[in-house]
Amino acid sequence: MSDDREQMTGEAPERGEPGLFAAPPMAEQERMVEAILFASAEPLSAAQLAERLPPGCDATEALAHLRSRYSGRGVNLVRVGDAYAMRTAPDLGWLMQAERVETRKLSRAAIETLAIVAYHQPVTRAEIEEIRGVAVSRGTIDQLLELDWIRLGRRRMTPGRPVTFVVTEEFLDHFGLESARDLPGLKELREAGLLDSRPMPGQPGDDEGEGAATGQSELFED
Amino acid sequence: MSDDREQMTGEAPERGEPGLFAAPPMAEQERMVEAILFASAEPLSAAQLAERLPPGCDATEALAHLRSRYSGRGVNLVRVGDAYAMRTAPDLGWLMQAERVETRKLSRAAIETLAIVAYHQPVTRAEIEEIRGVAVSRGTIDQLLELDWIRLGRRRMTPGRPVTFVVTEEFLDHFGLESARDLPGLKELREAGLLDSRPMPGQPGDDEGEGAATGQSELFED
Amino acid sequence: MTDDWESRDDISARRAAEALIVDVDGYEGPLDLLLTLSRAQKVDLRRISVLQLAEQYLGFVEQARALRIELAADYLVMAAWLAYLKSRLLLPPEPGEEGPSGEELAAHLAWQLERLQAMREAAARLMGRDQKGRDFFARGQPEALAISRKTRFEVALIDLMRAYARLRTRDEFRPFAFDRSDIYPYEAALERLSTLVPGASDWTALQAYLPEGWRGAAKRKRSVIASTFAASLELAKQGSIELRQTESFAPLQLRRRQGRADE
Repeated sequence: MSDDREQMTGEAPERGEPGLFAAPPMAEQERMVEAILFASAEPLSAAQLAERLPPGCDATEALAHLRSRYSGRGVNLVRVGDAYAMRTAPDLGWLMQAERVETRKLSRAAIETLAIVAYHQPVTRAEIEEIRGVAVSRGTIDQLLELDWIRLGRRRMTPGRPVTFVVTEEFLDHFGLESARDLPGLKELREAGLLDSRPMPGQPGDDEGEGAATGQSELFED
Repeated sequence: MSDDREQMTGEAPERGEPGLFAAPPMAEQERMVEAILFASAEPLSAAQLAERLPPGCDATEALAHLRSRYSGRGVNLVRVGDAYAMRTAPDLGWLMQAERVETRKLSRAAIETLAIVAYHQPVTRAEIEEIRGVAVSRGTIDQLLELDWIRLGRRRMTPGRPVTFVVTEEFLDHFGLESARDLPGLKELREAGLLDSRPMPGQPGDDEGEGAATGQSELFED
Repeated sequence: MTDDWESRDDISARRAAEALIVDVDGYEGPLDLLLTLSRAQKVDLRRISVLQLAEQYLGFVEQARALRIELAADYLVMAAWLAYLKSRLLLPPEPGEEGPSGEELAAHLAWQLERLQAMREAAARLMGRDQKGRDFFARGQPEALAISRKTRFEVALIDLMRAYARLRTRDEFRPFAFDRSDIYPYEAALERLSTLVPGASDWTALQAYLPEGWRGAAKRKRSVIASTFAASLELAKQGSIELRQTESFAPLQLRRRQGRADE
């Protein structure tokens, strides 16, 4: 309230359009963006912020101010896709670890499916199956949808008009990516030594490729 | 990481206990407390914070620094009972339409019961009924318990050992109170004798009354 | 008050009076009704005339009776008590009488009303405060905290990239890579069996030739049986061992080829 008054006297009000007030001073806009981002349950784009600010505000500039204000702090303003969110500074992640309760591993099928969606989006179920070489169970897709890591994209304009899957902003957020394009390509993976196809020591399940394992047990059943 | 190194050279490490590092510099402690408080939706006490900080940290001092850093910002560090939390500045509430949670409208009986518990705590059901002049319906207490605004206090040491009700930290948090002592008008009500427990003249059964008076003074002792 | 109502022909007043009675359900008990009635006196509750209030209340109860409205028992209990209070206030106390005076009782009632009023105002002030979720807000996206409500799926970017790398390179590497730790290769079985055969002069079950460490886990056992069996076939083909089986599904037995040692 007091700031509203300040704005009225502190800055020259735009008298051009009657009934419109001048935008609040930038320091106040910054406060507003700070509060909105803090309270929001999801990252917000500059456009979404602008919608919620009084007319005449410059969300982008306020974001820039806020970003530098929080730079080096315990919490940072980060960009997530086209949106912005407050996040714990990466170097303090360990402070949050004590709270990590009941973590579960994602199934290999789910990880692979997720990876394929991320690298090939928009991608149809048939394409995922082609790349994986095995059928993708409904449960796997459902789990990823439930985790809000993938979502339905536009239907493919081919016979049958199959649905496609794309990754979500939540996915980018979780994996610390600004966009899916930031995922390293095959060449970079190779350079990083990730293309070595030998199983990682102590990596269970690597020799339990679904197809192979099934075949084996069938063949040598006691 | 860089701060760790800085700490090693910048401050005299405590060599007394082998294997222990010196506490991080205060600026770093402040960052840590900032990160933890931002990450939590619930208020955290200084003790809870200290548990999560490296040994040797002074959570209370870090909190004081942080509080002044955030004073006047869009987000503030507030005190809730024995705990601390980050909350948006109340003057910006109008920006948060999207986040507004529609709470069930409380009945007049529930609101009055809540006020009675807050101002008279610890208070028995019989005392609530005496003040309101009507029976307290089961649903009223249940609703307040469900909202986590009241909880059971210690049993009154009078015949029948009736249970008592007190307000919770969530209550303080919800109504932006630092402590139950900050309830509006509390001092005036007490001075006017309106928080006393006076038995009806000539009525013998005032054993509860004595208990009530004791409980009160315990809670609101300055 | 009662007289007022009856003397006046004013319809609206009459209606208001009836509304008051019919709305009896709207009151939260006798104390609530007394508090409402006391407002008519338009004075500080501390200076309220309890006698006047008692008369108002008794008038109200009488009216309810006249209109044949059933009042809850607690309204009648209060009426009886107020009638008693009224008599105590009006009559001088008898000498040597026990119990509290009318004034004491009246003061207590006034105090009860004042306390109820105070609590109502406190409640209103409380609800008028800034409230969480309405006027101020907690972090909308709290990060993983001690709340054990959710199962977090632990997947790092590296897992994703590894999975993708595995998928994309499976085809080009699979035919050549021997990446299974639970497979006992045929070549190894052949080499092992060849070295053991010279000592096998008696019929011995094939299982006896399985290497240590491969006899337990079913998966490994299957693999080693298969490769050892294949190796035995090869050695039989070469003529260095003999194989026999007493009946279908009976254990396979082998021994060094007898003739050869004699030659």
